[in-house]
Amino acid sequence: MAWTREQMAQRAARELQDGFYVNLGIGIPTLVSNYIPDGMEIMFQSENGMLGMGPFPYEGEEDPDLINAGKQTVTELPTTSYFSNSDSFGMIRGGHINLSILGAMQVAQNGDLANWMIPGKMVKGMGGAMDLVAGVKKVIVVMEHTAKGDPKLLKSCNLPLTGKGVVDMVITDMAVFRFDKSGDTTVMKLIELADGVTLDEVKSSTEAEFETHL
Amino acid sequence: MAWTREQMAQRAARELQDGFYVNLGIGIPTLVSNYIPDGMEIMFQSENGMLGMGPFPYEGEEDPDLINAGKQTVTELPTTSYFSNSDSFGMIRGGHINLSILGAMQVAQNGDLANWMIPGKMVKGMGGAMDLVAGVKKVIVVMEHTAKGDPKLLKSCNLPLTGKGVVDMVITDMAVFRFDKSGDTTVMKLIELADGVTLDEVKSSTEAEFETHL
Amino acid sequence: MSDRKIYPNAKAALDGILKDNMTLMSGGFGLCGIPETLIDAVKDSGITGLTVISNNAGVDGIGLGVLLESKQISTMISSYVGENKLFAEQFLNGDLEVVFTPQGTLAEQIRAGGAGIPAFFTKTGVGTLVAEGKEVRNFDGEDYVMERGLVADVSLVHAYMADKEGNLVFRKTARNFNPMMATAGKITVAEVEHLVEPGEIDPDHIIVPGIYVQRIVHVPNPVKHIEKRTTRPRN
Amino acid sequence: MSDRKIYPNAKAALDGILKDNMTLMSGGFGLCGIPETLIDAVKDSGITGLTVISNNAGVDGIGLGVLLESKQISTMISSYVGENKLFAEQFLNGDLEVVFTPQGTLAEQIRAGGAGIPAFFTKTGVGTLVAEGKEVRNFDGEDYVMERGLVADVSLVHAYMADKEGNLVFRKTARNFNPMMATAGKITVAEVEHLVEPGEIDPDHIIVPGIYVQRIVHVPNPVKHIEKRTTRPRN
Repeated sequence: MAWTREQMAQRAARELQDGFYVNLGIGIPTLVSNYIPDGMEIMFQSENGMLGMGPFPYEGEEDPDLINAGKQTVTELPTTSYFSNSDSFGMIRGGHINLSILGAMQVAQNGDLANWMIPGKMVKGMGGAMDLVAGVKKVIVVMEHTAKGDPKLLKSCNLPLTGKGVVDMVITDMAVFRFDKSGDTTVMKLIELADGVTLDEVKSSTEAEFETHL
Repeated sequence: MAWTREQMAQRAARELQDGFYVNLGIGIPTLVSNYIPDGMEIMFQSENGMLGMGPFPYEGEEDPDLINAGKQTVTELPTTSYFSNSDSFGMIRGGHINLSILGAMQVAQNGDLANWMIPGKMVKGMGGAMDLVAGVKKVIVVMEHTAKGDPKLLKSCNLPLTGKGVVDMVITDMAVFRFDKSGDTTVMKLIELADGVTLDEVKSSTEAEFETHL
Repeated sequence: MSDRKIYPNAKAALDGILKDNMTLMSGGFGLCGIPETLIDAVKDSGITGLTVISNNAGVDGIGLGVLLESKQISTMISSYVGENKLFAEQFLNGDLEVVFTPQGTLAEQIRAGGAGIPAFFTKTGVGTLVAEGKEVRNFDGEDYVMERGLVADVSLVHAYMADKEGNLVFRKTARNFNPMMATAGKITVAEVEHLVEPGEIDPDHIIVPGIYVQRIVHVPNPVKHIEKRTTRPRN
Repeated sequence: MSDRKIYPNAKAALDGILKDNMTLMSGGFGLCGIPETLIDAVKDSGITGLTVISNNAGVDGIGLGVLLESKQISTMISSYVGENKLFAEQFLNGDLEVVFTPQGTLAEQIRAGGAGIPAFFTKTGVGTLVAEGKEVRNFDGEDYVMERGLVADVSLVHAYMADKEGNLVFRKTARNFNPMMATAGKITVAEVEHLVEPGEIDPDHIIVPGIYVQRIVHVPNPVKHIEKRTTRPRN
């Protein structure tokens, strides 16, 4: 009785606004592109050097020179432009992307985000995640509420951080939280419950302290 | 009984090497492009965003979108590329240009150069000169030996500097000097006299202290 | 593709985004690639106290020269302003403040501002007036001066062609400062000689992606000025 | 135009410029736009102790994966190396040092190295492991970490087309890290799919001017690998 991956993506898509430039992480965030509201123009950026990313190609039309940041084959649109990685991250770091939607291992009540490294296990690297959370105007995390029953929304992250105080919203299978920043303080607010999920269920699955604004 | 402007440019052209990328300042330095030795390939950079600069256009073929750093109409060559000013000065500051030939108001025996400003008079600005002298591998100054009889090669510059210790060679109408740097010390060496000019004449027209290596 | 970014004329393209004492960037090098139509519309708006970031200041009666004439500019950040007589007069009698900046440093400051780099080090200007009051630091045995990134409230640029998404291309040396300035304006307004549908420009040839361009005005067949007409004889 | 920059094959193009313990930059993102022919020639050279700056490390048996297999690399400076099993093994048993760098910081470090910028500030990584031991400074109320520019003894890049002057163009997302790396190598070697005469590429479309390219090898019809073949059904 919680949201499916598709429903989480659908909920995230409600944060889109007409004309937005958006960067989607791999996994559930990728699904958001299936739920763009009718009549809305959204441009997707891929940090390896592409703005205006189209859908996967038809079989047989894959182009090895045309991939997204997840190394998947994609296609071009009439609005597409290509650029170097340094230009791409100038765009990201310079605050020109409206929205980044990405996954996480842990989020803390102060907006800290951890999603790149588990010490002692193999480390793959942070890729572009640290730049995205530091530079993009609004950062939405879409993730399962718990991992094997353990809360992922914590008082403070115990994994190495991807960014400090960078999260603006978290969408899980159980609920939606907003992180309101004023000055140096951040308040985590529960603003929505998934269909059929109760406040008590959210509370018992969440270590982070949050205000309830339903 | 000294070198003409054309002869000074000719002498400067002897410093060219095959395959060099060169930036020429306005005035006498511009004339250097008339004396490229036969069979030598030289590419001229214009700091407003062009590499591979061609000669002035034929009358009637001027293109307002195609000018050099002196705002003069020029032409394109088969090797030409265009780029932005930031890319152009990345090229200059990054040490990719082999040679910069430019004019000067004053040069000091330690290689200091002043060529952009006379306090109390109207100031036009330094343009790209400070970047060129700081970034280009070899800097050659081509100038008259004196200004209204006053030496321009000084113990130290009294005009505001364009760059500190940046000059590698000075070619005047009377002589050629090399600036040898080792560690923190620079030695100014007279290495050539212009046709019909004597060492005594050079000495009496030069305030800077120099060694003679003729 | 909607026409959301397209404005019918320069006045409309600047409507609601101009105010006194704002910072403007203006593209171009000399009179080459300047957003002349937009500059004229700034003049007509009557706003004053402008800080203008531009490599040059136009000439008397053309480009930024018209905003000097109308005394709408209080500060210029430029590398070279030698071609403008009014400029000299206003500068010498103190009506105009000028921050002289080496051309490469200026270009890099604008590029940095657009790319989220608040400061960087360069060897340009070390030991000169330009470095006074700034941090100088030694890296690997050489001294460098720290320079700050620059941004603007509004950037005005001139492009050869745009599609309706705002993807821009430039022609020859009219590119100059326009691409970086497009990235460094909180709002960027582009005047373009040719306006086409998305897909008409090869995406490998686009110099400025449309994300940087908020407003577009089509200015077909603009008058282009030549500052120094130099030619060679046909033998 | 002479053929001075043209070499008959990858081995010849690398002749005399490779040595043990040198720093190499290698373009590409994943397996897209990698200088695979040049990497294979580095393998054949047998040099060891390499520091390699590259966003990724290839996959087992392809690209930089072959230099990991042959244990020629001692240090990688990369943002993401997840696709390579050998990598994991060598990293965990200490044979390989890895400097993990955020992708945007890495791209900017390379661009800075080529452009004569020894250091710059970025907000990426502030408050994380990446900022440890580095200067953090507040500009206008926000914290930034100082990062250094990067250069290489030799840069290896892949381009779609070059003219004989070394002017380069790239195709779609195969551009990625190649342009900046071309500027940051003391010597840059480009493998190119198409080699043409000067003048055949529109000078407004050139991405890397030839000044940055010292050696060119023509590699027609290279095998291009797809890491993750994703498709959609035709309705």
